[in-house]
Amino acid sequence: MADFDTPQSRAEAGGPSMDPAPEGHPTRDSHPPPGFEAETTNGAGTSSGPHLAAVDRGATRTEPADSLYGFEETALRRMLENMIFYRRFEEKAEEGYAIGKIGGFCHLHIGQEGVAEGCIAPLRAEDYVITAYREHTQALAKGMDPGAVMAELYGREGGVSAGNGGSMHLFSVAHRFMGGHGIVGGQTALGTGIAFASKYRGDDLVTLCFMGDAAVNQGALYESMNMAAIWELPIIFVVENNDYGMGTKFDRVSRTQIVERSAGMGVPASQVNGQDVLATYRHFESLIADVRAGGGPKFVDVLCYRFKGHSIADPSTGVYRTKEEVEGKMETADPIRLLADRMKAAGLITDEDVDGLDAKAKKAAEAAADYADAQPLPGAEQLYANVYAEINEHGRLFFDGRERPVEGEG
Amino acid sequence: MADFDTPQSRAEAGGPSMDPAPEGHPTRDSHPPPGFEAETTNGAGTSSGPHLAAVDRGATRTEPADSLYGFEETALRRMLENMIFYRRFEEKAEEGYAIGKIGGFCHLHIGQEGVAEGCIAPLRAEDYVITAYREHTQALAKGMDPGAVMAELYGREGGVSAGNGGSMHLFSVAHRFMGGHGIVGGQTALGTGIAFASKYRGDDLVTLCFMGDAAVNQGALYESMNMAAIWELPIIFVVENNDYGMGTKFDRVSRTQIVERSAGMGVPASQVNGQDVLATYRHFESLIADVRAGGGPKFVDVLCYRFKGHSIADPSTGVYRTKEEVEGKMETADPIRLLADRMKAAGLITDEDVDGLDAKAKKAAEAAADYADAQPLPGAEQLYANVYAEINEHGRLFFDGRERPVEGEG
Amino acid sequence: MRQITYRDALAEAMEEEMARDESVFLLGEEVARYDGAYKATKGLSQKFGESRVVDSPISELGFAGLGVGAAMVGLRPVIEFMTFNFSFLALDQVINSAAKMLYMSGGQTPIPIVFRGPTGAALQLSAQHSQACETYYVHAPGIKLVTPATPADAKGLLKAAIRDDDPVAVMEGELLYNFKGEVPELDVDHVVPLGVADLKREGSDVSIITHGKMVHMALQAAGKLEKEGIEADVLDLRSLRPLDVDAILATVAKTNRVVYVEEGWPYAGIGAQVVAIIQEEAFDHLDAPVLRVTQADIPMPYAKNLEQMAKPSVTHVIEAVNKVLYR
Amino acid sequence: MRQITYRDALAEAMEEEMARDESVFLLGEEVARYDGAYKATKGLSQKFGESRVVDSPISELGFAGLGVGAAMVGLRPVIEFMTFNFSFLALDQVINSAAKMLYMSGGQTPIPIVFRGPTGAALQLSAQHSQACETYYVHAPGIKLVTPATPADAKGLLKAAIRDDDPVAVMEGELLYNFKGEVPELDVDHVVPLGVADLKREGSDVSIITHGKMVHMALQAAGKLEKEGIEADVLDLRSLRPLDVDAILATVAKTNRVVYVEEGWPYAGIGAQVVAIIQEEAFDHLDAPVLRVTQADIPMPYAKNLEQMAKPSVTHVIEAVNKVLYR
Ligand SMILES: Cc1ncc(C[n+]2csc(CCOP(=O)(O)OP(=O)(O)O)c2C)c(N)n1
Ligand SMILES: Cc1ncc(C[n+]2csc(CCOP(=O)(O)OP(=O)(O)O)c2C)c(N)n1
Ligand SMILES: [Mg+2]
Ligand SMILES: [Mg+2]
Repeated sequence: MADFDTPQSRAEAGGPSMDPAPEGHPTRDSHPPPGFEAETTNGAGTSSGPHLAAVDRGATRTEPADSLYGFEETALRRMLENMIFYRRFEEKAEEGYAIGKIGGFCHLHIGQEGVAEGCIAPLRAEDYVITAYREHTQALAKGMDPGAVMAELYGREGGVSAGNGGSMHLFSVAHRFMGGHGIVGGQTALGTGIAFASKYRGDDLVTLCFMGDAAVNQGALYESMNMAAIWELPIIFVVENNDYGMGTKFDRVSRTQIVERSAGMGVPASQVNGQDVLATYRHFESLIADVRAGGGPKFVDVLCYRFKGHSIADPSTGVYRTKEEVEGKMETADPIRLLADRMKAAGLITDEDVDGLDAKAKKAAEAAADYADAQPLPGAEQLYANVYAEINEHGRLFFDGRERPVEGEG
Repeated sequence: MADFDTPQSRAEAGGPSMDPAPEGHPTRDSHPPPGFEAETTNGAGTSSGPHLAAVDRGATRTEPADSLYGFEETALRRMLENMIFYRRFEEKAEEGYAIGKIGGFCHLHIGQEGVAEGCIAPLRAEDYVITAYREHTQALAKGMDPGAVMAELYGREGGVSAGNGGSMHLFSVAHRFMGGHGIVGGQTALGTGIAFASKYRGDDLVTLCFMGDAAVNQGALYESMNMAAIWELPIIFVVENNDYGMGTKFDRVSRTQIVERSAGMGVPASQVNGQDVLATYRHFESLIADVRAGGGPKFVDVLCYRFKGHSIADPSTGVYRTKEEVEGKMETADPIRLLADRMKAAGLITDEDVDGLDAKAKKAAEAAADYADAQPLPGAEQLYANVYAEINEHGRLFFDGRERPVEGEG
Repeated sequence: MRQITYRDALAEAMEEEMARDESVFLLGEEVARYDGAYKATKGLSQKFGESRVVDSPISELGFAGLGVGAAMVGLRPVIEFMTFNFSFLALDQVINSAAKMLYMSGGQTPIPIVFRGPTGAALQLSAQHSQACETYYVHAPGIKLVTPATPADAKGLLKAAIRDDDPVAVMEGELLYNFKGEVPELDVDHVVPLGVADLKREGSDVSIITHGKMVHMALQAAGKLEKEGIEADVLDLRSLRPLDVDAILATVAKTNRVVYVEEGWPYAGIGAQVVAIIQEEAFDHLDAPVLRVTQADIPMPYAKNLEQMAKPSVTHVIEAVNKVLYR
Repeated sequence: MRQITYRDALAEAMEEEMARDESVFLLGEEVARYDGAYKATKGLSQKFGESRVVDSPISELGFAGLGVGAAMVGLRPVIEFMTFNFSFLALDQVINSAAKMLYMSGGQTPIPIVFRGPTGAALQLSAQHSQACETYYVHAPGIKLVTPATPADAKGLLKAAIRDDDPVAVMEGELLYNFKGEVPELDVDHVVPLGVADLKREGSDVSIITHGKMVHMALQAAGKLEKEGIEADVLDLRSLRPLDVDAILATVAKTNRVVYVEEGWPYAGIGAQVVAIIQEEAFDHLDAPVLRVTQADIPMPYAKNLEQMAKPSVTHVIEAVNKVLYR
């Protein structure tokens, strides 16, 4: 069977020479790894006393560790195929970064593929997704073209954000993928606004708003959850809880568990093992249905693990976590392997099938990179093109005293 | 017995003609009054499941409605005397505002006197208090000179903030009264920093950080509580919960009760009836001892009620609450009357005694106003005096091109 | 023409635009049941209901961000900051989301949002409630900023701002809300385009350029100067971004002497930018340095006398004019 | 003299000041165990322990406010913003608390705090991570601001900032951290006072005035111009508030022609203020308008080529110099 663990050495290839990213970190951290090896731990509701009603105990589900959760073979295969592709796509991005085709910050989901697949697959195409800067796989899961996503990482004309955004700012309004935002926690208020619009218009769309575990320490989240609660907005706040914000383990910056964080605002909370894509899918399937039916906002602690460094330029281990911890996780909690193993156990797939999917994924990732590389750099006329949606008839909008290239001048 | 209900008409006298405060409000609000007529409801802890440990159940106390909570007569008399003085002092401020001696925004505690007295009296002189802009009585309770406080409201030289701050920014570092802050919620982070300094230095001081109920919707509070929790800072976050933020009843901007708001951060919560100064005193006495002994941060929902408008220029009733509600509260929940009645019932005081205290209070309030009025306006040399603590030897610090009056030039 | 207050002019603008376009909604503290802290949204919640006029919690960062999110998907939010002083809490969403997102997304997410409320000092509100906030909004490309000084401009510019496809800050003045002035009848679609300055008064000796509530002070100063035989052009910029540079250059070419008056602080203020433009683009027209009149470069004090000294005054303007005239 | 990196110079400054004064502590994201995202606090948590070098949650508003609170009672916090881009979230505490409190309290609460971290663009970090933040900090009185361009200034200015009794923002450059330069030996108490500009290069034809990392670009441009026979004064302001106006006026008096170079946006930028001062106080010395070179007035694009075009460049500086020389 294909090896889904990218070697660490490649991860540490680093970026271009004038790299703005942090240097390596000395080793003196030894916190225990997060305890989510247990299968699905969803439904661990929070809150209490006066607001038991707010706790979403309905989401509790107990399935055996090897359950296929009632999925049909084609669905299982599609999820497996998608996750393998996400992995290979991001490995391609790593390569692109190593050879200087991709610049700036570039954050990978490798190890966390189950989250995007499990959370987003149950959505309708018209539903909204908004995320932080670690969002390649969410963009792909929402149906965005891999070539166009890669072209964005390359900063090329055919990129999803026309090359203006880069890895951290993938956008495709056509796919209802509302970015790619770089200020930790900022997207929680934006997502709340998108959900507000759904309520305002009376449509039945759902907004998934992703954030990292470290983002729960931003005040913006509490203001957002409170507004979502009082106005009963159709939004799910999804914490992609990989237990670390850069080099800081969550228990160093919190006295509570993530899943407890929404209690004060009365937003029902639940927890799920994001390394188990099937559990995650089922969990979100029911939450999404609930929200779509007018059930109001939810908050989900999706336990997961990042196999790589914070960004491509960072080593995957360091003072904040040991090599053993990471290797242990890669061994026991790889979302791709977990699904493949279950499908094999159920006789639905063979090692050869997996290799076949993998070969296909590699090819598709290659194709995305080739597409990206074949795209030209953006033209100079783009420099001033999208600063304003409306250039007013009167008055000056730009004050740099430079000549502005216009369309066609390139 | 003296009448502690200031007539509404006086409250609505309004400010100077170019008054920046809001106009009157139409009437179409009819929410029920907050249900805290029941005596002490403290100890109604929050949180749950994984964090039961964080709930401060130790503070629970059940006393009969007419209990004197074991206080000695002199202590009871002092509290009564203080609260009567706060009331008369603020009525003087109202007068000062009506005749244009006080300007800007001026927010009264009338009706809420039990909070300052009950929370602050148990503190040591060296402990810190920091508050929002509605803080006259807290300043007085912390021992600040009434004349100097009134002079600040008047914007005079002898004012506690030298006339620079006004009603919203009373400061006296000597009394460990750290302001008077005007940005809703901003003081929660500042208070956390003061408590951080206590921990850093290893002293055993406690910081009381007051805020209004509407301030719990500011993200700053959650960031602050989280830091207080992880670093176990000696701070008590005190919500002076009068159920309204300007014209907005709390249940319109929250799905939960105040007392639930700290659960997500693991800060133990409790609730107390702030109209009952004795219950409040005992509650804070034990919390303060706990915090001083290293017990970490606390969060307290102090239920209270404001008898006046949001600021002096606002009417006391309007679209957001009925005249009946306010009158009912004045009848049943006046902290001064509640204490006086208990003391009378216990035979500790007569109506004549109360009248005597009241006459004394009126005289003292008068004296404060006289002192303030006798103070000169600040000298012109003060204009540029406290912008910087250090005027650097080199370079320009002020860019207005104006001449700066220096000390003595006035 | 009928005379109405600045406050009512704002309310009319919002009412008309809400009637015209269902995607327009209002959000802010006390805007619905309380009719706004300064009553600029008076009657609107009754007319349009509380789903279109929404009372928010005191969560500036959150509700500004919510507005930007709603704008991302095509709504046209009008966000009221009770005053812009409180919007420092929201500045991340204003700059990092509203101003930059259209660009970051390669043009996919226009943000047609309005942030409105009073800027600058009223009377004795002390340092935290008395700040002119223009610089913080205008520095970043991607935002537009207007500062109506009269009821007619309050209505016309707010309407233009709501219709504009970009984030527009509309900075009003607490002390202007009661100010009355002529505003076209209700059956006229009175829109004042962004980027057009208004020459409030003509004179050939000196140009007083200004914006916002300082327009009235400039006019007062010009009136006094007239008695001394000095005729001033008074140019109200009205819109700071887009900025009517042509109008600025025209008045400079005419008078060759300029004073800029603003209520905010000097360092990197609006005046600094206007001076930089003038000296660069009308260098040979200047007969004297451009002088700036601003508030004292200090946090605003509370005491009545100190506040008065700290604020720019007619006397300051006249002194500056005398200086540029070398009198 | 020994050569060390800008990064190590910062670390030395903090180490020395922490050793000297127990009330100095460091607080920010990743400053302790991770040694800082850019390693400016390398080794300090090991040396001083995690009670004096404190890893914070990602709560910019909260920890900036916490720092101000600690300063109110006499500690001397050094707050690291991982970059100043994130400090928009904290701006309320910077402006409304740190800058104004001493004044509001009538002089009772000096706030001896330092906010430090990188400002401006690095390489391809896109719009939200590439903003020069000087204007937002310098506009408000009550704050001071320095922008070291060299290792020696990084050390000397940071030390001065820590010792200063007021809030001081120290804005560094992501692309400067690896930059090496001479710094006096460890046994020298190397402090660079606030408010003193540094004339980096002398020439009598034109003055290039600048600050922060643009100093290096200005020097490069001056080198090229020299080959064409043009001699430039290059003045590094180093400190933007207090500002060394004397040094500015001196170079203007010498060359009569000025270009201001900054990496931020033009509208109400630092250059605008410097231009306003020059034209007001050295009007008769100017033989040409002062020109400003800034980044393009747009959010920073990601694409390598676009980013390059957007940033100010040596070519832009030379063009501007040629213009003020009417060549
Ligand atoms: C407001 C803000 N502060 C700091 C940063 C720098 N930063 C970028 S990612 C990050 C860690 C975030 O961790 P987490 O939320 O757990 O997401 P993850 O990277 O693990 O997916 C930090 C501190 C930022 N982008 N925005
Ligand atoms: C950040 C901010 N937003 C808005 C305001 C305007 N404002 C002043 S007081 C107030 C209501 C606060 O209510 P609460 O916290 O309950 O305190 P109370 O006035 O009842 O004591 C508002 C909205 C402000 N000062 N700061
Ligand atoms: Mg994380
Ligand atoms: Mg209240």
